Amino acid sequence: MSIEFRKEYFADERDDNLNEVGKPTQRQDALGHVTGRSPYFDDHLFDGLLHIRCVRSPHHHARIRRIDTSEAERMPGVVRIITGKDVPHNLNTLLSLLDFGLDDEPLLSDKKVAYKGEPVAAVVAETERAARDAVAKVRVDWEELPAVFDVEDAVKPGAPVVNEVYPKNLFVYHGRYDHQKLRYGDVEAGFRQADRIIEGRYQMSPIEQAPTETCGAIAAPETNDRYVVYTSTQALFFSLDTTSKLLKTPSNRLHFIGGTVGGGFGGKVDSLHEPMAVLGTMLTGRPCKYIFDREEEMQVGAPRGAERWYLKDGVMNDGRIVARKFVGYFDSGAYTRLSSYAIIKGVGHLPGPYTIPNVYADVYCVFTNRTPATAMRGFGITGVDFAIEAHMDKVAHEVGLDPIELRILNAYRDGDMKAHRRLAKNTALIECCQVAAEKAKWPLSQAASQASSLRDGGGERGRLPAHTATDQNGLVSGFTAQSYAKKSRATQPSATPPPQMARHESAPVTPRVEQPRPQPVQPASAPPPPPAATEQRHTRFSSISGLRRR
Amino acid sequence: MAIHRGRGFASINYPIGMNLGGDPSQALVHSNPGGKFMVALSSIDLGQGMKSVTRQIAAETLGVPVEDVYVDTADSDTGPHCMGSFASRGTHRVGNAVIQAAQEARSVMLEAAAEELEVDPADLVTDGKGNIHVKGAPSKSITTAEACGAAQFKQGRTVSGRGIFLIPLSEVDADTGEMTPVSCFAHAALIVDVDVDDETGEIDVIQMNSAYELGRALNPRLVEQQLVGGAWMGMSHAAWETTEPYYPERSHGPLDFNTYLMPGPGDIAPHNIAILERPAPDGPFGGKGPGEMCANPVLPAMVNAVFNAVGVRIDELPITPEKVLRGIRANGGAQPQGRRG
Amino acid sequence: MPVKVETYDRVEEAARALSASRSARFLGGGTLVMRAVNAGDQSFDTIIRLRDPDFRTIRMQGDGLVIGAGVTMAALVANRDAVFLAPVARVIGGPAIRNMATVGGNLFASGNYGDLAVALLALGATVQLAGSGSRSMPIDEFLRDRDRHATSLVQSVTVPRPRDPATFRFTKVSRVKPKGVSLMSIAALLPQSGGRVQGARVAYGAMGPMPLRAIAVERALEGQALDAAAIDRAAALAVEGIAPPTDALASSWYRAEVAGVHLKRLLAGERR
Amino acid sequence: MAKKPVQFRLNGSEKAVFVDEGQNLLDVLRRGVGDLTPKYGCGQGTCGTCTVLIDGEPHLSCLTLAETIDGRQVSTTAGLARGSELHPLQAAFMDGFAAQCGYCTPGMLMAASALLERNPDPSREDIVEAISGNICRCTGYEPIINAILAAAKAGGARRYG
Repeated sequence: MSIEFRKEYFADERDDNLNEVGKPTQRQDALGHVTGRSPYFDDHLFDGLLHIRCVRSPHHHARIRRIDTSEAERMPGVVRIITGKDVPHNLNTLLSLLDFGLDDEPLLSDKKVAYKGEPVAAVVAETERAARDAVAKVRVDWEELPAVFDVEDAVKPGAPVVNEVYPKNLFVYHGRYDHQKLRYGDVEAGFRQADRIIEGRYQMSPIEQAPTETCGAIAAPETNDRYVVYTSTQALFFSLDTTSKLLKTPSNRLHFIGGTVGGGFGGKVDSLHEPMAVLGTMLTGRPCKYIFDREEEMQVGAPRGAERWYLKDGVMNDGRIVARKFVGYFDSGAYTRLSSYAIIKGVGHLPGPYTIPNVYADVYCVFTNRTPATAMRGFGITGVDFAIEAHMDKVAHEVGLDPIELRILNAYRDGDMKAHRRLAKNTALIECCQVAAEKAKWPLSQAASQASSLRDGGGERGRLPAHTATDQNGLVSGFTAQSYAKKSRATQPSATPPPQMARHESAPVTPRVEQPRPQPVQPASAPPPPPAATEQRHTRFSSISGLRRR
Repeated sequence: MAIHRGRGFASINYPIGMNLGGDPSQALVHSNPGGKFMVALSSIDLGQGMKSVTRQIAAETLGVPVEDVYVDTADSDTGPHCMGSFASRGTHRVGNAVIQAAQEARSVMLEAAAEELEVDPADLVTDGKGNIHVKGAPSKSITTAEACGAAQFKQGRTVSGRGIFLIPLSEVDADTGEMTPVSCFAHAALIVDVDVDDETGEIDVIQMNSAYELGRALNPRLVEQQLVGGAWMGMSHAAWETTEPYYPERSHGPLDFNTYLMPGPGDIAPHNIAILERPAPDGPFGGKGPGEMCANPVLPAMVNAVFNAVGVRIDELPITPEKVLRGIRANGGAQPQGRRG
Repeated sequence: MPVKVETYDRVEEAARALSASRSARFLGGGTLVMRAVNAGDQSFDTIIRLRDPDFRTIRMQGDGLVIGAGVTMAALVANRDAVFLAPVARVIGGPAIRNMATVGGNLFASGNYGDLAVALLALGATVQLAGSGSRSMPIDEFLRDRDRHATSLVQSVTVPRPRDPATFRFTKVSRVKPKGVSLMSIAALLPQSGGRVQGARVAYGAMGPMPLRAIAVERALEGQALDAAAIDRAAALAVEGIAPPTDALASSWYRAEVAGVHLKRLLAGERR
Repeated sequence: MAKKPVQFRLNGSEKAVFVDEGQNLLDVLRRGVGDLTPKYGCGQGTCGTCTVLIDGEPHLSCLTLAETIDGRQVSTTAGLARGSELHPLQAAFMDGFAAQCGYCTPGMLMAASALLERNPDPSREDIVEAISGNICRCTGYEPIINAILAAAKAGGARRYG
């Protein structure tokens, strides 16, 4: 293991003469960690703590005919059994806090379950063991339903409806389409122009975040009719606001404490534990803990969802990629959670760090009868980067080019136009390729060794395509969307032009914002108008796309 | 039996932060009368070093020693709003909010010092060691503790500051996907060497060489932590992990760490890392965020290395011995592609 | 149902208590029973505990080694007389597991666990059951009816020590280094007489619901010199009559494909 | 439910508690006597975050029936430092940046301290073996291995200097 800082790169863009930044200062939490004193959520002790365990579906897809809790209620140590009717607002979607997507998931389902492990009741008991014993005594009368597991099966006509809010098993984007589109140039024209077409199919399986600390929360009555919550959340206010919404409780009655978490990797955003723990406390008046055991963390806790990508490249014999088409399927599992947004992030990332004049993507957020997917390290990007880079290797092999040379040849450079219609800046892919090759003693041609992210970009490469082929495939009806972004006063980008590269900084860089929409030299088609700086709209969070089911 | 060595390459970039909802984060900074500063956040430290990197950013901006700063997170009663710790947003978004808050607090501290020294605050500088002095005249000086004490007991000033980072809302165009995805990108290129056993399909990772560009390395040791651990996770994603080993068939899902496979301490390989720092124009001191992207290049580099070793394209992750063996069988044997480098 | 714990000082008492209740489990090192308790296993409500020190001893008896069922993997590794079993015990779990997991418990392990039982099967061990029906039986028989013995208390295992330690070989195939659970394990006892294998016993772990013998392989080796040709013939029969399971670690297909490879390497004395 | 009295030494001091039948040692340490240094990671014996020493040897406290520790010595991370003087392993974990989220750290320290007590000059392989039952999800293990090597060099076996 070795690590070196190659300060000679981009040296004129940095002032390395800082007091504290750049120094190998000890972590603030290191002493707490090595003495075992860092306070994770479960390191807060409460007298009279109650334990919550959930009754979970043994079926992938089933209707609930009846839940019989009578025997469980009589079990020793059982204080309360909670079902869906006890949840004040039993329907939510995580990103509703950003007004993105429709509420589609109950905290405790009382009509049907759409994945194995979905909770339908919760036992609150004096000990964890008592809770587990009572869970075993809750009788649920199930009517099993056909289930669908493959993303491409799920979007076929007649497939079982996983999520009634989205009857085609597809999330709806912008109230208009059953997928997110990317259209840049004319990919079909690009394919006709190419010397060869290279295709591939890539599949990622679901991955568990697997933090060593499982997800959980402890709620307790606080003074003055408030609730204190110790939580392992990765997003304190997501969890607080989700709890506030599900329990119809003003947010200032909730006091959330966290911040010291035993690993997250994206698996602690979903905010399932906090509302349940607070609800338990509301119903019993006592401190309640709700924590996943490892088995639940592995199979019920939301993973990084599976992704399937189809890639098609039009390539010239010299290795230049002139067109790239993606069709992607994100397996969201039974509910939306964050997959809808992973696709937005992923689409903004296409076609990877390369300048390709014609790019096309259709990406679908698909509901299947499996554990809902959520965020994980590399969210929305890891899967498609696997596809892109495995595909680049295939392209290099087929055109007979060195794989690193192929990357450098196609790499994006400062000033290039990207497929999401913003100019590239601050790029460094080429230099990374060169340095990695050098370290591994992988020889590169002189041209590749001398290439630079700072040179040969922009100009023609910085122009929007003369023509972009668009279509209305996948148009949906029955949904509407408002565009808050356009109407919003928002925080207006500063009137000053975007800052140039920060050279020789001597003072800290103040927060600045990217000026959207650089003016193309020759706009091929009229771009949408820039955001108007009028109308105010008051939402607690700002949003890019409100969605309403008609 | 034969063991085949293969070498695979991948390069990636990574968007920092999320492009939904403006991605706001806030920070509050204040000092006590002794010149010790508290940074109040509601951001989460899940091991990535949020408390530590924001502490250094605050110290640098305030111009005080890092020991004089403590980061308190996360308490919803005292810490101002933050979206959360995900999407590589922490260092960038929260760091920027901390800079803004610390700048405001610093300016009050300098005003207090100026009043005590009877000079113009614009002429004052900090030495980062706990002193404030007149530019070019180090003897005309006051400690930060004295300045903060005077502010609170004599002058009636709060040495405090508020900060927020927010990106203007950006529409995503439904028809073209036009958007302002994020504000900056980190980069990486990685070469991995693997050995493939052509009778069992088993893979050993032999070595990794990599270059990561992640804006300014705000703390080189924290960066190292992320990159070393992230490459391990990348290996793990490539060839070990999944909750559904027969996806999309929903069976045989692992329930514990014995059957949810991850590389053990005996599976890790030497990793030689080079770090490049091209400061992000809008990043805190040019920092980006290495936490997520560091795992990404390993996945494709591993499948590309397997192809180089035995001529088998693994297009479905994870790369199990079974998939490799099936590929070798389908090709009628291992087809090494020739050494690189 | 809350769990109750009954503690006994003598094997016979514990055996009696265990056989008297269908809902009792005997606590060895805790790696199986306490895991089940923690998971809220509803199939038992009583834990039987034994404090008899004799239960944890290892002693020589003629050519055999009598290993108390309460002996841990760590104790086995440390015992000079059990040196032939050390390579097996050492690859079971990390140090903490080895300080807890017992020989008796390993006989009841299933799935990707139970490597020691695989070795004991190849070595032709016998299992001693305590209590009124106190008796000894070949491990083959014990494993075949293992579920029926759930209410019996295993007191000890007697293992014939291989005369030449080189005739006993063991390998464990795992996906995680240095310690993972078994994708498969293979143990082979290959006594030779006049340069020919006489009385081969070959056993697999994680290739069925419990450790099992590779009868076809044993037959193919019997009376053969352990040369490349004989090894190839035996390896070709590696999964004859065996239907390996599919689990989180590997499919049935994969196990069947590589069993011969690992067997060949074990017999030929090559290990990667 | 019947409670049983259990008496044991925890990091050198006498403890007496009543435990539930079937209760595991991890729960008793954390909730019974308030030693929060061992962590819950799985309850299955597969992660090592609850590792403690019983009579000097590493055990998984989640799989240890609490009443079986009656009369025995239990050591946890809470007992590693002598006052404010860190154990060499703790110092090495800090210097080596061997902790990120810190949740596996107490278990790792226990596994490592058991190793150094027995083998003051371990090889890399010895260390890999000693921590093979402990899962770390953050570090990639390398910094932990290096920290244990460094602690050994610094005399990590000499517990109290």
